[in-house]
Amino acid sequence: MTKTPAPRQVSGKQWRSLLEDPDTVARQYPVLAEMIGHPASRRRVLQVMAASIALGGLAGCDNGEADGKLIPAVIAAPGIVPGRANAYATANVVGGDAMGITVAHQMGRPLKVDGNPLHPASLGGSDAFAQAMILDFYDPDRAAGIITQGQPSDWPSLQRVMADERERLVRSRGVGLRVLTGSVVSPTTGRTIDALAAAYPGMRWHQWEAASRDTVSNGTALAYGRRLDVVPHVERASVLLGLDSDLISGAPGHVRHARDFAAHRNPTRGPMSRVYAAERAPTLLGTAADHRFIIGGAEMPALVAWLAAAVLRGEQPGSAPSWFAPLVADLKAARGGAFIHAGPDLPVEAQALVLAMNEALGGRGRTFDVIEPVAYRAVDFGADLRALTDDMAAGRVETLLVLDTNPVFSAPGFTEALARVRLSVASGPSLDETGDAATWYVPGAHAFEAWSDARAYDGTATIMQPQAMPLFDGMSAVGVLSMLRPGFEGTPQDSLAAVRASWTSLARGDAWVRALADGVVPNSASRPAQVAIRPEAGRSVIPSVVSGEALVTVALVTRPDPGLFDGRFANNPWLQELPRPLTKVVWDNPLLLAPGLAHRLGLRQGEEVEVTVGAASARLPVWIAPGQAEDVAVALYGYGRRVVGAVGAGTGVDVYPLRYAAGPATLRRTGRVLKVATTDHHDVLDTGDTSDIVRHATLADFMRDPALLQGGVGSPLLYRNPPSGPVAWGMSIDLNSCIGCNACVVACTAENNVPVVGKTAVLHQREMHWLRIDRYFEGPAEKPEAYFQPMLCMHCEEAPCEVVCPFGATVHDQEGLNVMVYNRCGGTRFCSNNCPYKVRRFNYGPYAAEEARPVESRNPDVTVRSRGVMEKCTFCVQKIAATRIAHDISGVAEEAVTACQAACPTQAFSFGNLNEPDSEVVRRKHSPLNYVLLPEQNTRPRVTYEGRIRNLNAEIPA
Amino acid sequence: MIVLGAFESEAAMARAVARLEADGVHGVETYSPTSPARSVGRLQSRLPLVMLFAGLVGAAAGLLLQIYAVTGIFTDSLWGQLGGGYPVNIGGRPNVFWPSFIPFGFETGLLFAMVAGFLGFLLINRLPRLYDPIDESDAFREATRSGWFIAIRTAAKPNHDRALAALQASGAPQIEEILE
Amino acid sequence: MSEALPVVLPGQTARTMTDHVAGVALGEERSYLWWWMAFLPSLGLLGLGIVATVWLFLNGIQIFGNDWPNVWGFPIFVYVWWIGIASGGTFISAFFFLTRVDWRTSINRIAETMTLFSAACAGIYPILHLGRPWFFYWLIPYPNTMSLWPNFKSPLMWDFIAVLAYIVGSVLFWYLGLLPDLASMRDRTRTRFKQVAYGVAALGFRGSGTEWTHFRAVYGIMAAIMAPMVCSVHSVVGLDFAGGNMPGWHGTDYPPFFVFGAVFSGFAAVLLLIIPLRRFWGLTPYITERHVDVLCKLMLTASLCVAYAYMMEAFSVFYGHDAAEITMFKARIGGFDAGVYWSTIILNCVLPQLFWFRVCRRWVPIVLLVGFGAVVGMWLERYGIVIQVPHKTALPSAWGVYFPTLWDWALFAGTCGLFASGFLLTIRLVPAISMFEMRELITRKLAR
Amino acid sequence: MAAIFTPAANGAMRGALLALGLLIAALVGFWWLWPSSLYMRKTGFVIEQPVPFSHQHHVAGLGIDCRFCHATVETSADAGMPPTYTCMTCHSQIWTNAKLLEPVRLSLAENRPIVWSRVTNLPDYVYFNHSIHIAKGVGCASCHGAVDQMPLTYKAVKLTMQFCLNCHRNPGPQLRPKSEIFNTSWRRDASTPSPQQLIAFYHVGGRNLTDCSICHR
Repeated sequence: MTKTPAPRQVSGKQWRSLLEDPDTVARQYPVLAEMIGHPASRRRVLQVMAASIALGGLAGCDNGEADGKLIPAVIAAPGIVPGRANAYATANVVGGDAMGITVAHQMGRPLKVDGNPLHPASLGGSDAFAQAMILDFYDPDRAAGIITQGQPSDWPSLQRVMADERERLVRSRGVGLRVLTGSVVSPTTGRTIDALAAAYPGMRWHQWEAASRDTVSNGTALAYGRRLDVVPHVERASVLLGLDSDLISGAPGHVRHARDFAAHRNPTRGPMSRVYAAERAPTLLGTAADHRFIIGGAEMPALVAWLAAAVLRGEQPGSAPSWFAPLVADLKAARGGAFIHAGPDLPVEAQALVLAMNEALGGRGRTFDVIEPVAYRAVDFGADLRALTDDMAAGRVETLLVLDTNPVFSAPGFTEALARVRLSVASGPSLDETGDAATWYVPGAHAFEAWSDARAYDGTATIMQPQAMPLFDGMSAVGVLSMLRPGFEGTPQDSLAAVRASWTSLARGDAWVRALADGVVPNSASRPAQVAIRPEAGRSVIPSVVSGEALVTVALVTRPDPGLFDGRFANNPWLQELPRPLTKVVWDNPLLLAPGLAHRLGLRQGEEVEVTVGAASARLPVWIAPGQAEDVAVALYGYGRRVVGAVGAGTGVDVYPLRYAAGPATLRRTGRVLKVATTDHHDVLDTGDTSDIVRHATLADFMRDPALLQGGVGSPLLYRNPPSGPVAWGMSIDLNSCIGCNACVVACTAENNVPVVGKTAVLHQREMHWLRIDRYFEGPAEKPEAYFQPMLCMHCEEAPCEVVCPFGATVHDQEGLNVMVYNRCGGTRFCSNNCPYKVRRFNYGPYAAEEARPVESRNPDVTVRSRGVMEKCTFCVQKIAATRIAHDISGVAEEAVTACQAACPTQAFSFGNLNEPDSEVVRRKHSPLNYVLLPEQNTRPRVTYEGRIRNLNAEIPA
Repeated sequence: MIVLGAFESEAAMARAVARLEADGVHGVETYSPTSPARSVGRLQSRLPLVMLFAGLVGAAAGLLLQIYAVTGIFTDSLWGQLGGGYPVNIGGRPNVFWPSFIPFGFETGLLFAMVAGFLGFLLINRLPRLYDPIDESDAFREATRSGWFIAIRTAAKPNHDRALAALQASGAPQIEEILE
Repeated sequence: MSEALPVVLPGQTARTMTDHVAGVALGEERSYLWWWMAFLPSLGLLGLGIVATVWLFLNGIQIFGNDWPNVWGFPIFVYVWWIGIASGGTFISAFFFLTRVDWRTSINRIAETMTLFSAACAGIYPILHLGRPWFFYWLIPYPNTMSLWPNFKSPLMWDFIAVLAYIVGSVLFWYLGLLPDLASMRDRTRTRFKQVAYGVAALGFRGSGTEWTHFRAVYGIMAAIMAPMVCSVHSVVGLDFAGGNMPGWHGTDYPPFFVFGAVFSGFAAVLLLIIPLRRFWGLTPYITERHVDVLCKLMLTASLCVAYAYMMEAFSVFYGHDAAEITMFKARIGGFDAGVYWSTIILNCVLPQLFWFRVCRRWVPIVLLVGFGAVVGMWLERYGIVIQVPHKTALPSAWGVYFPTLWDWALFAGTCGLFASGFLLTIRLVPAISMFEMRELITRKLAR
Repeated sequence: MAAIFTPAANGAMRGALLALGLLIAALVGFWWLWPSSLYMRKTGFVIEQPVPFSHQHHVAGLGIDCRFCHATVETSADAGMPPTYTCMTCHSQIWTNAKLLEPVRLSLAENRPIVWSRVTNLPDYVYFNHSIHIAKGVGCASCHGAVDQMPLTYKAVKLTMQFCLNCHRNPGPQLRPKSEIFNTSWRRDASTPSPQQLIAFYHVGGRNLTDCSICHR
């Protein structure tokens, strides 16, 4: 056993999961009886009985379908060439945050979403929600049709009701009419609602967003006198402080901020920024920060007050922690380049203090700007809805129109108020709680099915062009609103006409077509607002939060679920099965507790607790989240939806009631243990003494010895036969830029038809993601450092998996790809055993065949794997083949962009031809931070990593 | 025609065989429940050689098959069906990776030897021969349990009589004649 | 001191032996109650195995407990366990034929028959564990319309030809050794049907001088071939694991380590079979205390070899300083299923030390206990190798746990049923002891 | 009692063994050769189509080029089937009342596509690209046979993997000059450039064409 010179010990042990005692593993793991085979549904059993045992074996490789059909068009659609893809720009609006995207089409079907490089909120990057739009569009559960009182109805009867409703409204001049929408960032929709308000003076327009950022917008109102939007320029921030900040995970424009944030995280590519984070529970910014301080639930207001005192008035508070003074000194030293970002969980007064501090640190115009709100009508969503529910409860509302929002599920007290409304019409892409409770449900158009427009976080406008005819004849928002307009004759208003009307500036020449093609209306970004900070902003006092006295009470923090947002994506299988960035939990929303707190309460992973806040209570399993404050419990809302499609039914627990109850939360054990599915398997994972899996060092050490992280490539080999093709594909992953946002995981699943397996199979440890983001902790469980490492097939030149496959189903091609030939695979699975990185996944069951998605939503360029076949990352071989063929036909340069590289907001992945000396991937592979994972396995992988560097502040004690 | 002599013990049979060989009688065959101490006429079985040869052929066939599979000689074979394989880069190992070809060749060698041994045994003894004229004698039923017999097969009548006489001279207790 | 125990009890002659042994096979025993009490339950288990196989074909291997990273679960480690028992049987019938020991003669056929049916069970598993079992024939190297050949560099390809050659070899070796006995049965039985049946099976063997000469030569060479074949087959099964680079598997000690384990479980299995058989069919005069005594000593030797192998495995882990292997080994001996490792050590290394004492070798309950312990011990050792080692691989993010499902157990029970029913049926229809070799032993060696 | 078996038993036993041997040989032979049989590869017999289109008439008779109907053969992986509109360019003028062309007229009138049956088909896991083959000098006839002699279209070549591999291993002899790609009756003769010249002209090679990732993904 020859051993390469072990890389020097970097630092302490790395560990991954906190399940100490073995019997929890046995209990947590499904009991033997329940695992009796695959619980075949009745339909499946009937289907199987009919099918004879596959005699395919006799026919050898099949001779192609006997009954294959060729169906040409009647009249060929212009521009559509079968087999070639074309892309159209549009935008993805989630909770009032718009991001420009391009959608790739094949044969007229939208198949793949990617960021729009020309759009300021994307610059080519994307997030998990944008990547998963495809399955929301093709969701078979959207086929609800017009529904009234739970019974299917039809268009004429809806027209009759609408007709006499219009007369009533014209007579009463709109008294009693209320329109409730989500956050409207679309000028066209806003103008249409205003036109309706003009026709009916009595009408009121309300807006409701469950994951609203009211505290932030109210903070700007308190600080500047009126509601404004703050636009951070993170690329100019040399010192950044995040307070419970979701700057790179959920804030408007978080994809762009992630790109700017990562631009200064790699010391080999420019001066390194320094990032501090003070937070009660782990966030993506906190994990990527150089210094991360855990602040108790009650201490956060005090911290903000101390900071304001120190920054604005130079006072040095007595009882501040040891790291406080160096932090303030660093902020002041970086005047003009310092920026503080506060997340939406901080109270309004804290937001105002932070704005004042940013102004005091000279950031205005440099590290951030203040602009007029991009929303058509910026409101305080909570207050706006309370006003509506009060009107409804008092019976002042006759007619209610609800568009693209789900208050029955996510708003307090709305269901009771809705009962007192005479006629309510709800419209949305899929039937949800509100659509079910309303008297009428009208299927709404998905973002791909109607014309609209949207303004991004910095005001840049995008014309949203439809990608396909409505699949389930959904109506656009403009169309639904037009049904109530006095002059309505029977056909809903065409959304295209409405959008063109509101963008008359684009009428000249090809401006309209140019705006559609680029996905950006030229120079539509908002100018900075000329408004000064009010002096009393710096003097606002944060009301002290009543801290839990008894041991068992904790401060409950409710946050949107990283996968389901506010619950609208509950029926999206890709997002349901996406391992959450830090907990790696799927299909569930357990209550997150700190290790110390869980230990004191004697709670173990997966045990059920009853959380009561005021009158509301909920029972949900516990999950231990290292690095969380001791007196804080985090509940993720968005789960527990009652009216949802087959995928989302029965997943998770609804915690919205807890969100709106006041007071501290009390936990009580119920004694039951629930099974929480996670892709981070149940075992105490200690990587032994060396930590060369994720190599990291401090900037000071790195400056002193740049070859600190490199380590060997493996011992010399007896047989060395590297691939000799004209092109050599390779990849370098920068661990400094990876923030663990999972956009690449969904992109890979979408591009390569990777099946979703469901909660039971994940509990059996049979998830199928080709690309997984491994998360390692280092240090004590209470305050660990966390590291992310994307793990995909390394395409080793000395591939241990190829040698052992008896069928010869996985071989190396001469361009360096480890090719997995699915049709030759017999399923011995020795290749997965022999892969040291364990990146091969096996179809234990017919997962692709049993997936709840139509065949049209699959990528036709990639084989859909049957049961019993191994699959793995192929470096997007279909894209490589396309560029190879283009090169061979017309001499175009042979460059391919993998799905993960295209989706990554921070360009952590760089993929390219190693024979091209000046390509980005070769430059990164020659960086001093470059290292090979598991060199002692001697596999010569084509994927290498750049080690993580932390820019530590010398004064702060470790 | 067959002359069949039954003996009580192996020693008696062995003495009779020696005397018959001394008299130069041909077509002598012994039948015994266990393998006799000395075979008639010092017969040396050539089957081990056959097995050795088959084993070597098998091993060679195994090795050549594996080389044929990865080098693709006869690629454009006339009949199209016999096309060999083609070079494939597996784990960076060379195509004709002889260390990994040894186990397959070794096993095919052993397999061919075993099969050749069994089939050779059947062919040399002209088995399966369910019926043989010698079965007609009832006493012969003891040959596979505890009887010791000598049988002299002759084609022509005179030889038959001379064989009968020689057998009586050798002191066989019971003698039978089988004339098909 | 062991010469005191006779190989064949005095007073037995070739004739009495032939009549008794042939009689058992011809149904002349007083009662076959125990045989039916054993045969019917094993048919039941076989039925359960068939149900499990059909359900497996319909649903794929998701019904098993395999997951990621434990992609090989029950099917592979039970396959190794079965081929281990088979190799032990061949070891006795082929290896000890070459060493001309006298005690081998009476237990040779029982060992050969055990080999046949355990090899059959072992042969089924590599097909059933495949993801797409209907493409199993792609492993056969034949020129096809795709010009595709199997990958001969893969240990599983060696495994395919090794098990195929082993099964064909065992069948031929067993059947050749059976021909003379079938001839005796043909001539001894009176009922017409049995005469025709045994007659056809005996292929007309009459015991002529030339036939015996060729038989002696071929049987000797076949035994000489089967001895290295059994070692190579089980080494190739060991290479299934050692051929890869999984920390904990890729050690050069695995091939011999597997052969030691196979021999150990083979001797134990033969012991477990001959002790009840000699009592129920009154074969004590031919399978005497001497045989049990010798087999116990052989088990003791094999146990010491296996103990050496475990020691070497533990030593090479810590000597090698490979962090992943040390973590894996610590988890094996201290993890949540460390009971498997320690029970393996006790059953395979500690318990057989009882056989140092003659009184233990003579006391049947102790022998049965240690024998059964050895078989179960080897089952657990294979579980440890195939399932516990992949728990902790080189990369910590790929660590996992494994739990067998009911269908794993059902298929395992099915193969036990197949073995038991096959073995019982064969020793009922075919003489359990090879009569012609016993005759030779009695008449020539013991001069009775 | 007489011998157990009659003399005839020997012949019967040997016959039985021979029969068993032949049966096994027949089974293995069938299983081995069936996948490459013409019937199983659907080669050489006509497949039912909604309209009995005759290539012979249109290509040999009228001299219409392949690309008139299969328009995207040079630009995309899929050769493309003619939309009803292409057929109706002529058939709106001639044979306007032929009963045979009823489905074509109906398709244009009711805007319902014609559902043709696939004749030359590859399994789904094979990604064949027409454009690269046309660009590298492989003629239509090499794989589709002499289409211009076909009154009713049938699959002319078995298209087993071996057929593709024999060409991918040694492309030279199969290539044809640029002008003859769409000429279905072209034969290689003395004046044809040598395989080496053609390979140089088309820049074939420099890439191992027997990699699995060339056709499978």
